[in-house]
Amino acid sequence: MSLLEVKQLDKRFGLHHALSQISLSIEAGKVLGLVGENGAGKSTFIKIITGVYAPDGGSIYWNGQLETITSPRDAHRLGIHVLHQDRHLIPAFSGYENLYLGTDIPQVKFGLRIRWHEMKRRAEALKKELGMELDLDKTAEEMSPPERTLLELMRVMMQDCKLLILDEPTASLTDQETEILFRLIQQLTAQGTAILYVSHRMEEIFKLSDHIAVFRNGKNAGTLQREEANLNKVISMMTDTDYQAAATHERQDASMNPVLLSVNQLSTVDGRVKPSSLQVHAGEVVGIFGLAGAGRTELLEAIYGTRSIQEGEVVISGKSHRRMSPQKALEAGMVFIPEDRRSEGLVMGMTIRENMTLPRLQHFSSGLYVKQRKEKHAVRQWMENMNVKAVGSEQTVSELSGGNQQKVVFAKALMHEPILFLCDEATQAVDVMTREEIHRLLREQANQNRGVLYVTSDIHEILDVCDRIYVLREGSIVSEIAGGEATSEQLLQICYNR
Amino acid sequence: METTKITKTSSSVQWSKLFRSYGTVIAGILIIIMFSVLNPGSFATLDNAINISRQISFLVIIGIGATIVMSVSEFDLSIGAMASLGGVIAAKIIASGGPLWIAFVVPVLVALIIGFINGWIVTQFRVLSFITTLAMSTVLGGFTFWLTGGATIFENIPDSFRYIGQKSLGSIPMLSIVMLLVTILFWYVMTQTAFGRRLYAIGGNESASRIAGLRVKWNKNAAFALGAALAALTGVLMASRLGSAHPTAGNGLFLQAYAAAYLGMTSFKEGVPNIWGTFVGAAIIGVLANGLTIMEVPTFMQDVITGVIVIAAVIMQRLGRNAQ
Amino acid sequence: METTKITKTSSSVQWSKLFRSYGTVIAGILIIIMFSVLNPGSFATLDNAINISRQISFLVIIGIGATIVMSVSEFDLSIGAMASLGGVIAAKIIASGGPLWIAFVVPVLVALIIGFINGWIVTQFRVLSFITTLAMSTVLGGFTFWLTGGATIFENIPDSFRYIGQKSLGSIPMLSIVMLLVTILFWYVMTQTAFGRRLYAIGGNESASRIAGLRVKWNKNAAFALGAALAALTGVLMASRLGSAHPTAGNGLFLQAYAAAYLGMTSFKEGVPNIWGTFVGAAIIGVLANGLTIMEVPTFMQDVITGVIVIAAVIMQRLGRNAQ
Amino acid sequence: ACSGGSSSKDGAKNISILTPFLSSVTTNEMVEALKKQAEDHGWKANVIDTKGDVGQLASRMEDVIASKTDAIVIVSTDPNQLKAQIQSAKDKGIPVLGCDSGYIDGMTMNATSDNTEMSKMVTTHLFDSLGKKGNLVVLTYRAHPGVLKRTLLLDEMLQQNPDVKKVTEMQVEVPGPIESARKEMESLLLANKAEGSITAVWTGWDEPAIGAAQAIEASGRKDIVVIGIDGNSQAVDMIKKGSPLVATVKQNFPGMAEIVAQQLENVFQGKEVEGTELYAPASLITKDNA
Ligand SMILES: Nc1ncnc2c1ncn2[C@@H]1O[C@H](COP(=O)(O)OP(=O)(O)OP(=O)(O)O)[C@@H](O)[C@H]1O
Ligand SMILES: Nc1ncnc2c1ncn2[C@@H]1O[C@H](COP(=O)(O)OP(=O)(O)OP(=O)(O)O)[C@@H](O)[C@H]1O
Ligand SMILES: O[C@@H]1[C@@H](O)[C@@H](O)CO[C@H]1O
Ligand SMILES: [Mg+2]
Ligand SMILES: [Mg+2]
Repeated sequence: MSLLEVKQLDKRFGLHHALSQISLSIEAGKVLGLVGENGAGKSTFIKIITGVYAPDGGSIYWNGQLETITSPRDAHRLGIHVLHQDRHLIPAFSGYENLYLGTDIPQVKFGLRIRWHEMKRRAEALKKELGMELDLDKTAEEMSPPERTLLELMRVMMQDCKLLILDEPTASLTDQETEILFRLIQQLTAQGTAILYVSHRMEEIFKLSDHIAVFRNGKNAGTLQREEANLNKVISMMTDTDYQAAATHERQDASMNPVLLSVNQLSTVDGRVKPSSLQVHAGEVVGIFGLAGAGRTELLEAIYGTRSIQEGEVVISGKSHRRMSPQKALEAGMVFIPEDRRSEGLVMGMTIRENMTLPRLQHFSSGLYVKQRKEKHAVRQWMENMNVKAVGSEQTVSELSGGNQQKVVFAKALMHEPILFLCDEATQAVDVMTREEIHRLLREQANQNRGVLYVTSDIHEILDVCDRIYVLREGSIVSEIAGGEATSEQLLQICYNR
Repeated sequence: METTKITKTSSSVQWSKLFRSYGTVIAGILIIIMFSVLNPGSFATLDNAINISRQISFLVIIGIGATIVMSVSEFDLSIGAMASLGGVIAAKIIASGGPLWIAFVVPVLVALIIGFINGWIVTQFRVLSFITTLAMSTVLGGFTFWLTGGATIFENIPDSFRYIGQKSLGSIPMLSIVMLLVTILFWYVMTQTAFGRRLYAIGGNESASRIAGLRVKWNKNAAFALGAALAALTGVLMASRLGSAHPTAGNGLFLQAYAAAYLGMTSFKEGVPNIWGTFVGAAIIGVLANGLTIMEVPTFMQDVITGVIVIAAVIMQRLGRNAQ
Repeated sequence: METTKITKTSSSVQWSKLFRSYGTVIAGILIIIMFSVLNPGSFATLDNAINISRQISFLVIIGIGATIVMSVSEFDLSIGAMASLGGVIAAKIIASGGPLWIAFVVPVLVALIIGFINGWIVTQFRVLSFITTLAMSTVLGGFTFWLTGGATIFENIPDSFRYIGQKSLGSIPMLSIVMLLVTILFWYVMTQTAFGRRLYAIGGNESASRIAGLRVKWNKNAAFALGAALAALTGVLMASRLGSAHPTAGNGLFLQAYAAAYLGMTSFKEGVPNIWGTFVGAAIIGVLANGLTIMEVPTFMQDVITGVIVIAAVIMQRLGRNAQ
Repeated sequence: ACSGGSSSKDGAKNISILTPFLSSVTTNEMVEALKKQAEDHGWKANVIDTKGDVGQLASRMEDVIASKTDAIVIVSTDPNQLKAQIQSAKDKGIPVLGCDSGYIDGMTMNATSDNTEMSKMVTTHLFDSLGKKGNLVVLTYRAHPGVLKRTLLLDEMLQQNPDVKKVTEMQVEVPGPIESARKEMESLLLANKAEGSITAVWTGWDEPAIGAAQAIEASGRKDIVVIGIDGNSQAVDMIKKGSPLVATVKQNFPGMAEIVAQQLENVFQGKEVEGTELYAPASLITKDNA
């Protein structure tokens, strides 16, 4: 008997079928990988079996019993816990308080008082057991995206879990943290916990899964045994076309080209970035690598002007700036794709069109009014280019799947026709095909004598994509290597200062 | 490539969508029908329609001011005090023999400056607008009091000043015309211009807007300035209508303005403050007051009924949504 | 989730941290010092301290009610009307010969129910609390008017009813004692119990709380009920103090309660509504009114000065923050 | 004990004038008169307004008691709402006088126009001019104690004159009484279009009377008269010009202020007051004497 079995699950949003006739089963002690294009319905499926959304049809069996799960509480009661694609934390609460949200918080009799010391003691013990490093005194809003993921993971580990669902847990994790996660998954399955693992990183899927389910357009396109699965086959099922992995690209030697961006001895007021220098030539894709917390995000923010600069300068196309601002950056042709798309990338309540054209509104405006037809036309073009799956340009971005939101962020940047791209985890949450598409697009941009500064936690991606890589450690640039020659061991050695 | 195609079907979905977008409008129409049936001779007349349109003009205009500030996700609680001050300044100018246009322009300019100061404090020091504008409201109240000594200004107000407030163009009151012009103008500004789009973007996500290169502070300050200017204009129009300016005349409008704006947020663009929504909100409030008075319902019952109907109207709209 | 930027420590940072956490408290202390220097004989006396502590008791208690509702990120704009109604119910009961404890318990129970209804409408239909409670406020006002016919109730109020409002324990007014008890109780509930933390969690991120398995609706309803109950208690205490109940007695408290709560949000836990913060906020408002009256500053100047000082206080706190 | 103590350095007496209704035209007039009286007597006057909030008024009264003012004058305030404070002022030897307020135990005295009397004056005038029959709209604000007394008198007279029918009674919004009364009247006129369906409007004070008269004038109806109470100058002006507003009662506000000042002088000199409830006579104003 399966631990969880769903039959003929249906979910509509308005007139749009997000899921139709999904049937699937999950076995105790096994890992089921779940893959599919952006917008295929993976997150929606998870939200239904965890009581966040109500299904429009179908049934759910738990240990063979018919169950209706109408709220996350119901799911918890059964032992279903989940790490959603987006973080769900209380910004102003400390790590400890977030950890105990919705779980049995230690209290004195009658719930008259919380036992704070006991609460901390237990949390610290768990942290040690899991081998995590995380300052739980920090509030959630002070934590970086990967730290928040770890925190939610810890929260899940506090529960008695029969089924653990992970929706793209590694989207912004570095190898280090990913290792912790994989170890935990092994421990859990050994204890008989079932795992539903959603990811766009195929190597993870192949490494972890016992079975692989493939969603296509809200339908279950089939389930494979690990042994019978391979990349081309899975992707062909996802897209319903024959798929061949793209060949790795040609690398550029652009050292002779003019310098587009030169960062000279830049440091930030908050000390997160120590005096650092780097260059991006026209035609180059330059990577910045470092461990979590090395300050990559902060460096990009300082260059773009959203983090106050202490000293140093940013030179774009020969023009020096000592104080940067997003306006100046955009004027100079530099765009920024932020790491946290929900809070910094998108206005969630606005439409795809309104989001995409926001930085370039004057371009679509006659002075007196915005030419909406022109806007729509341009936006549709880019939605097609980026393969954004949506009802249309007038759909609100909050209704899009995670990956499609990321595509909108990317399209917004491209639409500005920039000469310089600052990308912070730009391919997080996007599916394999789109990821390749983004890489291809960036390379194309580079080939047109533009420049890219590329931050990613995925060591393979950075080695794959970049012509040159700077390594950042504790806020300083400690090394520079050519992309073609570097290996992952080499990079990590520099990071760990071995 | 492929944008998912949707099939138009399922009439229940259509209905609920209608309710979701126009629930409050429908509620308003139902209220009108109700009064018309109960009171055909007095309520459902052209005269009364004109009457209502004039009565709601102040609320609509100040409500639009509130809406603009709400579009950047801020509050201006000083609009009531600003309206009072606006009326007093205008009356002072006109009573001391100043020209008509000065009496209209000066209060609005003063308001632009005060609104800008509100915005500046909020954006520069990142102080919550709630407390800033509440404090500003106290300051303005004191200032108005100082100007008037607490007394109503009604002496030496020439007829010319009362023109806009009391006269009609044909059978349409000037006030109704001004109200419509203001509504259409700001509907246009908020939905058709880049400026309006930017305000909404800032209201939706300030840091994403900053990263998109918008000048967040500047735009917010402008929203506060516009909101205050419309409040002052309301005050001037009230003074023109009454032929006198009372130092607390506008204060009572403040909560109603937000009631209209919040009612409006349930119309058209759900959850988003919007100009026509505010218009509908103000109209519902105005129609209720008018209809219940015409039916000679005692004041306390009017209060109870108004409260209950407003709650029913917003619930109705939500039911449309939840039916999805 | 908004990412705020951080920094390392240094001594200037220590100072700014002090300001950030206690900026408003420091402002309050400065205000007290200022009045004491200007007016040692009347302001800086034990008598006056006691006097102030009694005067702010209403504002503190109703402000705490507002704070509890704000902790779940909602608003209750009906607290003023609720206070008026509470006082009127109590006075009616006592004037018609009902026992003392009934006169205290019934208004609070009625308020719990009304607050719960507010919460239920907001959570069940997901209507904005702003419009719901504004409408409820209208309903309550009508109801109060109906109960009183608009008149103040002052006949047949026995001395026993005035005890809490007018007597002291030693030299400490009973009202001040009640205020302190309420403050400590709700500080404890909000910060030391799981219930309080759940309210803050819901206010901090509702959907995260739901996903974590909290009973969001139930907890929110409870917050509305508690807020209304404290408002009614305030009304009863006011009636006890004045020995009479006026049908609009509490209305004026409503905006002040939010002013106190918002001022309080700049103290202790920045940006978070919190009980001691509200206490400090109410104290600042109370001290300003008392000190300026004692100094015989004309009313309009009082308004201007109060507004300016409140703005200055919050800016000061923010400067502490921005110095980082 | 007589005057409690710390007069200001130059020896002048400090008197505190408290009211919640300074923005009301008449109250304002009275306070101005009081200030003038104080000046004439060589006292320092300090005016405190709490914008309609009686709870606040109690607090401010405590403040001036704490700062040992020499006397307190409460203007347009029901003293029943200040019982505790009046008592504590008495305990501290600070005299509390009322101006258009009311008298209760513990106070020194109150000077007022007799609200019931005034209402009787103008209501009788109205009823007589209507021939004791007609249809009456009532615009009032029962939450104001003085206005309440006037309205209660009207209730009584309506009972005695069954041919005067009350069409409806509306409460006017405060603040903003003129605009509110005007709106209500506009709607009521539309609801009662037939000639004679409304013959008169009785208002609790002049501000709603002004609003109602403006609405009637704008509608072009000639058959409706309005009466007010207060005799505020805008109203008197309208009566003079022949608007629908035909009568009001002029309260003698300077007179009240004068009485209060006189009695206070007596108190300061250690003499008895001439009475606890003293009236400044009010006079009916119509087109003939406006
Ligand atoms: N709240 C919503 N309202 C309307 N449509 C929605 C909503 N949530 C999801 N959808 C739609 O449902 C479909 C499935 O979305 P879902 O988030 O499940 O995709 P996903 O497989 O998780 O994609 P991704 O890999 O990008 O995270 C998408 O087309 C999306 O636009
Ligand atoms: N707002 C913040 N407040 C306090 N600390 C922060 C904040 N943001 C980030 N940090 C800290 O800074 C460190 C690095 O942040 P961040 O993750 O942005 O750096 P990064 O090099 O870009 O790494 P990654 O991209 O992997 O997240 C984290 O260890 C975290 O402790
Ligand atoms: O006494 C006056 C009344 O006559 C009326 O004007 C209302 O306000 C009071 O202060
Ligand atoms: Mg997803
Ligand atoms: Mg980062």
